[in-house]
Amino acid sequence: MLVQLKVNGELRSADVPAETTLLKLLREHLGLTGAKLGCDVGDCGTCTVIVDGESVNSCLMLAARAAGHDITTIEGLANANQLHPIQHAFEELGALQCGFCGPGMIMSAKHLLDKNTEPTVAEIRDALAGNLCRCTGYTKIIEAVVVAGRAMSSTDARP
Amino acid sequence: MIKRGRGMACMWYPIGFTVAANPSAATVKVNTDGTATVLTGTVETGQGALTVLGQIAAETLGVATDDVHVVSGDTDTTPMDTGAIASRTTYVTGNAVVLAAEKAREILFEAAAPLLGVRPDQLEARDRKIQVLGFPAKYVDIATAAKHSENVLGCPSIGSATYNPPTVAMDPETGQGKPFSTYVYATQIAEVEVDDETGQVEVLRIVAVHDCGTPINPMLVEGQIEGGISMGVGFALHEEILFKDGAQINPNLTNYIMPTSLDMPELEVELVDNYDPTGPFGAKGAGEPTAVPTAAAIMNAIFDAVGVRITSLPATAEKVLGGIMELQAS
Amino acid sequence: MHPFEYIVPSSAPEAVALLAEHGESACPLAGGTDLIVDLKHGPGNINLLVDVSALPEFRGIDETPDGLRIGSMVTFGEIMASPVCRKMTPEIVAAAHTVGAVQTRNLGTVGGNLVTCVPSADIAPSLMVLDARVTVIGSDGSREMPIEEFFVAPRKTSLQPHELLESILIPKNALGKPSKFLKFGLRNGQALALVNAAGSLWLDKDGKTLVEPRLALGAVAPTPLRATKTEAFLTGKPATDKVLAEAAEIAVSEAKPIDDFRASANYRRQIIRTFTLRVLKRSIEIAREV
Amino acid sequence: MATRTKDVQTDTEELVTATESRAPAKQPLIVPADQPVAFPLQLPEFSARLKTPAVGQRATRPDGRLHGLGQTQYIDDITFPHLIHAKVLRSAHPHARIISIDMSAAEALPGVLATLTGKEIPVNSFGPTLQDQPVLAAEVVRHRGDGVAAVAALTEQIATDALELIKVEYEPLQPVFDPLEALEDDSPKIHGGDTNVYTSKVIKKGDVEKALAEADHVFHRQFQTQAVEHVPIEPHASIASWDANGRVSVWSSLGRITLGREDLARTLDLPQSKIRLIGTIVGGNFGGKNEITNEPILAMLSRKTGRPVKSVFTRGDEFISSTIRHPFTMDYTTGVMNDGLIIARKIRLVLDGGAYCSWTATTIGKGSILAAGPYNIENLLVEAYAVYTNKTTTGAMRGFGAPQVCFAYESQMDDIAHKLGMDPLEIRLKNAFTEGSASPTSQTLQSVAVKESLVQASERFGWKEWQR
Repeated sequence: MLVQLKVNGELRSADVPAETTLLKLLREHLGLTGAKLGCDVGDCGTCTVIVDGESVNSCLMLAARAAGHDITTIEGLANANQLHPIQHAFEELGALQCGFCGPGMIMSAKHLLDKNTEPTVAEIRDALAGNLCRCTGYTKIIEAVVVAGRAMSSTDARP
Repeated sequence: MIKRGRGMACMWYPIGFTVAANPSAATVKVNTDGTATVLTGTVETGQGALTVLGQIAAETLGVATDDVHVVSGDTDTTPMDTGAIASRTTYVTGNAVVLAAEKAREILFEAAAPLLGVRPDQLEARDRKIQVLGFPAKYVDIATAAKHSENVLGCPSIGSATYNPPTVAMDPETGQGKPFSTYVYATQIAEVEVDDETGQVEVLRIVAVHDCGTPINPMLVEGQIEGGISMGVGFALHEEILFKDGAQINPNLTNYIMPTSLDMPELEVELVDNYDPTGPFGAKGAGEPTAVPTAAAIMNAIFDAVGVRITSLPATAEKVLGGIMELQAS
Repeated sequence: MHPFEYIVPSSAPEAVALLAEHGESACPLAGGTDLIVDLKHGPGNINLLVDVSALPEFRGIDETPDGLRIGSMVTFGEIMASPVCRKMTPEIVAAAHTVGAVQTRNLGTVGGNLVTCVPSADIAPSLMVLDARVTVIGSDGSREMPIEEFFVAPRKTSLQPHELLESILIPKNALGKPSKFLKFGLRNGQALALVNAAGSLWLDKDGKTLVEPRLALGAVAPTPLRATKTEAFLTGKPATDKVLAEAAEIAVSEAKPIDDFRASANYRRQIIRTFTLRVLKRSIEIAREV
Repeated sequence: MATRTKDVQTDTEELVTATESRAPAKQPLIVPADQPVAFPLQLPEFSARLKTPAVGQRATRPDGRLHGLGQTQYIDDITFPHLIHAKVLRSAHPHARIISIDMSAAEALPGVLATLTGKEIPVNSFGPTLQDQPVLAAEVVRHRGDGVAAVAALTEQIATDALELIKVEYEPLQPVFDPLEALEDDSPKIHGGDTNVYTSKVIKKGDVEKALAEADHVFHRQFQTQAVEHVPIEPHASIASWDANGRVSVWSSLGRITLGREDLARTLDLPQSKIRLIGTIVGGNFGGKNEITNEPILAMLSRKTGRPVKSVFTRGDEFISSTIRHPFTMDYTTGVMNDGLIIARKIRLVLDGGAYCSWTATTIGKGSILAAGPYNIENLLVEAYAVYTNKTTTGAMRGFGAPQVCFAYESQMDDIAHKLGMDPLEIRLKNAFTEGSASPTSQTLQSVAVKESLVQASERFGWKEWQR
């Protein structure tokens, strides 16, 4: 079936079988390999993308359902001028080690910070609980989300 | 009722493999603009090998981390390496990188010495320059020396070396010998809360103080420690592959319970000031030992909180409550 | 996944008709957090997915003259964000918060959780203690029932093959009722329930007599369990430690927990005892605060 | 956590302050649809990377930016024209003889391009110490994770479907799951011979029996640890492509490519020059990705089909057919004087090795050497045995036996302190190694920092002031 959707602001379409997940569509048909396959059942969160402003496990969502919706993937965060503040903070604070959880983790962080740039540590932990990381103990990730939130709020405050 | 307790555990851990093959080789090439390329057969598995090896090469050559590019992980181009295993990369591959970079630097010194009118052994590499020891104003840029060596003297500034830690085989009867070149040490202290009506253990915080010799990159060492502790927390409280008739019954991340962000305590990480003369710039290693004392510290904290000595891991809530009820009964 | 077709019907009656037409080879798709996983590992006997998740009849959180109506396709994330739910049914919000993680809560729906009908369905107990009723629609029109009648057996509801869960109603008189939900899982994040417990009650004007006490337990019986014997015992009794302790024992006797790799039945019974006490005590505290 | 965040002065904070003062126009965070770019054109330079001397700097990672942008290429992100997919059928039994394998129905499935069984692999064994593990089991399966046959097909789904069409006839053999039972004389011998013990280690120093007899107190306890999985978030993945010159290129999530190439050369019976092994950024290893798994299988399937072949472990494969941590059964007997001085320690370790040796030699070595803890103990006896069982193969995992023995020696340390009424910190300081201490193998230790770490951690924690 033909699936048309908006990915990172671009209108994209692909002819895929109905059983294709959004993750498979992104990775195998649209060449967007940022979202990863880690467990394929919604446990690890490394496939996290944002659909119409809400984070979802793209391994659990059919591509067909995403048709007509607005998808943001990790590839859509940086712009021509700069890294997204979350990417900037994650890199600077060494929040990613092997990096495999990174794209999903950053999308979950974005989902949180887009709604609240000054979350408490407890809120950050809650927001990231769907993204498993085996390398970092989540410590530097949480620090990076705090720092990114500060950067985002001051960005938002600009005239 | 919620009961609070604290527990400590210390440990020691060796760097690299026992007597078995443990070598690493490295090649360091200085480019004609003074930057450098390192070839290593190890693999970046998230531990930060590319960064640390780059910093070690940069230090030896007197340049900045950003001046060094590290090429890894291709048997067609990179030299032998025992691999990203056994907390050996910083120490073993790092020593190989130092030796290789020193050879490349030696070529630069040979080229620079006549330009500066001194002997090569009167030179040092610092701040992207080859300068005369004690006379930093007298120098040539590394780029100049590299170009001169390569283009005029016909000698590319490339060094290659292998390092294999010196060990003494263990006696098969008594185990006596020198199985490892060096060891690291650490202490972790855990503070927990135990719900004495459910047996649930909440780890509130862990203080971790580790020795890794010189931290080549303190941020990466902290990352190793924090990640190791998370594995230790899982090992202590939740993680267990269960078998029935030889078949795993929980081979998925729904039922194999590893820590999420909500399950990790607050971590306070410090490094011991230490220096190992046998390591690259005094460094030893950091990967594995970070996961070693966590479970023991948590078990001692549970004992301190409710008097239950856990003798088999993991300390599930059911096991802890069982211990509490046994104590109450006796 | 094995091949199937995917249809988005434009109305609930159309969805019902499609399901009736295709019988067992068709399956309604809600949030998909369980179904897609099942399809990935299943035998390939589903040929048609009818996506009901966006049907307007199944959406929305609305205050009606009868109470609070929650559309079956409302996601857990929407429950948590709903000012009405946060104000009137905070323990349903609390229960929604314990489901999976943010991403699964943004996909998963209240109706999907109930229809999947696993004993550990997190949202069930907090609905049951507020006397929730469910409306289902099918080829023969719609019917309504108390939520506990909806659960028949593990993974089996009272839905006919052509029927769909339309909405859940929290009756007006249960809104604002003092209540508490607690989940016991093996870890804090993304936990599956080992035991779920929810309680609700009013206190009489005397400040101690229990009125309309409710207790529901999850993951301790073949379906989410309304502890009716415990409720009957508590009704009209004073809220004393002794009464509550006795109630906890009755709750334990009502539950039928199993031994499995997650925990023993005996341990589950201890948690039921503790959690029954805790949800009742907390409900009483809340009742005294108001 | 929160306090530490405040302590870290970051370039980000400088950036924020700087941008505030300059107040540039607000930048859109998402690239407009008409300006797709793959990466930012103005890249931040983090100052620590630019400083000399390089050692000691909190330098950011060169791979970190690509991780954050989602641009790091892990194996599963790599694709090739005509790439096909392989799946491996796992054993239906924990212990059985394979009577026959019938691949005909699988081969007949449309979309299946090639199949493979163990008999077709040139040298069907591997392992870092003992080469006791088959690439695909050909005669006997020894645990449920053993592969018995493989299929390459146009899609993963077809390959998965084809596995169900493979008919394997087994003759079940008596299994043994408990390592202590496996030690018994009458237990089934998993690899033949007269014992399931495949590696052992002894460390002996002083006279442990005499010292135990002289000790004021003797403590004994048995400790046990469980099997755990590495859980790299990236499952094992590899691609093999056999070219027209007879040279095979393998992309793999392996952490040790030099020795991996040796394993490939051996199993495929090829000179090393004919093999190129490429290790990309690995999405988590922790010891679990230090052995070849499907690489020789993919190479053979690529040779058969002339196409690049990929396989990615499912999460289930990751658990059952990669290695796991050794469960230990540990008996600790420790002799202590009234003042808390430990004079003797006798330790027996039994390692549940699972079906194959893998990295057990290293695990038993480190486990034994470290077993007594970082303490000066004059009289010591450590005896360790690794024993085969019909369960998942145990191998390298972060700490190689050290987390297991540390759990035992440090738990017992607190038992001793409790009994003697000593502070846990004091008893450790009393017995801990110092510079120049002799290790259990009589190695003179240098750059020792046990006491330093104990004191520093206690101060940071507030051990002395701590109140319940």
